[in-house]
Amino acid sequence: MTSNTQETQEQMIRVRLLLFAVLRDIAGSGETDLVLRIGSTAGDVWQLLRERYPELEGYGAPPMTAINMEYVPPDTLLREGDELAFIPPVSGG
Amino acid sequence: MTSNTQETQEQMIRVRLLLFAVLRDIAGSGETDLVLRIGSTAGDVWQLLRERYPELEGYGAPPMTAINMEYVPPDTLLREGDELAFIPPVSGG
Amino acid sequence: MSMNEFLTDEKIDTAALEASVMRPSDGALAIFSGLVRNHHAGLDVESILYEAYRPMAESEIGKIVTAVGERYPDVRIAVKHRLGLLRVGEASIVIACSSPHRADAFAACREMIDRIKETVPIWKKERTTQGETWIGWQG
Amino acid sequence: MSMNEFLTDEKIDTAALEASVMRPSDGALAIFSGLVRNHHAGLDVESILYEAYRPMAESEIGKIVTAVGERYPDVRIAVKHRLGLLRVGEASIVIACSSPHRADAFAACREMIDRIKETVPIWKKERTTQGETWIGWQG
Repeated sequence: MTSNTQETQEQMIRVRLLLFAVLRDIAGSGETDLVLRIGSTAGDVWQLLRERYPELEGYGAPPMTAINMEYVPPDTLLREGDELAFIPPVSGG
Repeated sequence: MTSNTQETQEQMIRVRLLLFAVLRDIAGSGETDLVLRIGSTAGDVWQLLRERYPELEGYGAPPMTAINMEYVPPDTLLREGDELAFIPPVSGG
Repeated sequence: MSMNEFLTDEKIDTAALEASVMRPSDGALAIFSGLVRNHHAGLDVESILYEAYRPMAESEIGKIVTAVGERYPDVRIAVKHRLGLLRVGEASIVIACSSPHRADAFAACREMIDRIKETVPIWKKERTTQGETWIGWQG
Repeated sequence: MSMNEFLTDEKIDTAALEASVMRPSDGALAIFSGLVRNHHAGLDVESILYEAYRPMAESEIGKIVTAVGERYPDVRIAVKHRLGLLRVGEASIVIACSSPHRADAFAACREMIDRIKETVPIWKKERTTQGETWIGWQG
């Protein structure tokens, strides 16, 4: 969730993380700006969340994942400026 | 459609015939009181109608038939006081 | 059977039908409206006159409500069929089915309209640019 | 995609949805309303809070409208999903499908709600007599 200040800016990307519903309640915040190593995937961010929030420990696999409002597989590479969202099981309708 | 005045009342039954939609338009009237021989069936009345109204000649079999507001087979015997209706193909809904 | 439970000569009040079926335990409400179309069999339709064998139509619709209600015991069903002269776009029938779950509400609503079209003694006479015709009669 | 095409914070105006889909060529109008139920999983529900990832929910509903519309090209489809706090009996979603024929209107309406429940990022938090719970999360 934090940048590694030892690395240069060129090796890093900025990503906006959105959390909704139960995930936002667990994280305490719905929007977070992340600085990540180039090569990070959506799944990597999910692992960071799991490490930080014990309530998520039971969830090895991420819930549905969206980048820039499109569903993607969790191993999708993140790019500079992406909007990443983890989508808990939906219950609309 | 008319009573046979040669026979006694005991051998006759009175039936009310109802015609709807296209059948009423063909017959010119929606309600007719019939006096029929005991033993007459709904199908017999249909044959009387066919003989009277050439527009019905193509229809050997009667349309759906109701006696006292219940669908019945055309060979159902009529009884004194019955309400008989021929039901052209329905088109409600 | 009331004589005016299912038939009406007035514009159908869909909101009243909905209100008559909705219970706090319902999670789904399916509504079907049959509308007068502006075309049929290649002709332009101007209006439709609906006529019924009224007491029998009430009775037949009541039987269908009972039969469909027995197949879907969680569904509450209301239906109104309008009679008289209807213009294009007006509703000839409205069926409201409420249920705790949507599958039953949809299924019951669909069965209602399918059965009503099969057996209820109601007829329509179409007025088109080519004249008037009773629908369904092949004479 | 408009930001408020499919989502609303207000009571859903079913009549407006109906009017937006009905054409003179339509003979059938199928409406589905999802309602807040007073019970779920054995608990008494007092209210439901609906929340969405709004721009994505607009986009996902739009995709579903397009996909279902392609499967049923004669059907015109409108949908509104309400967000915020809803009481028992209020509609969380209304879907209107009009068509020349009823089979397509029913099928499209059913597919719309089924797909919306699968993929659109909207969540509900139930307030029951036992407290509040986000639905669908097994944590």
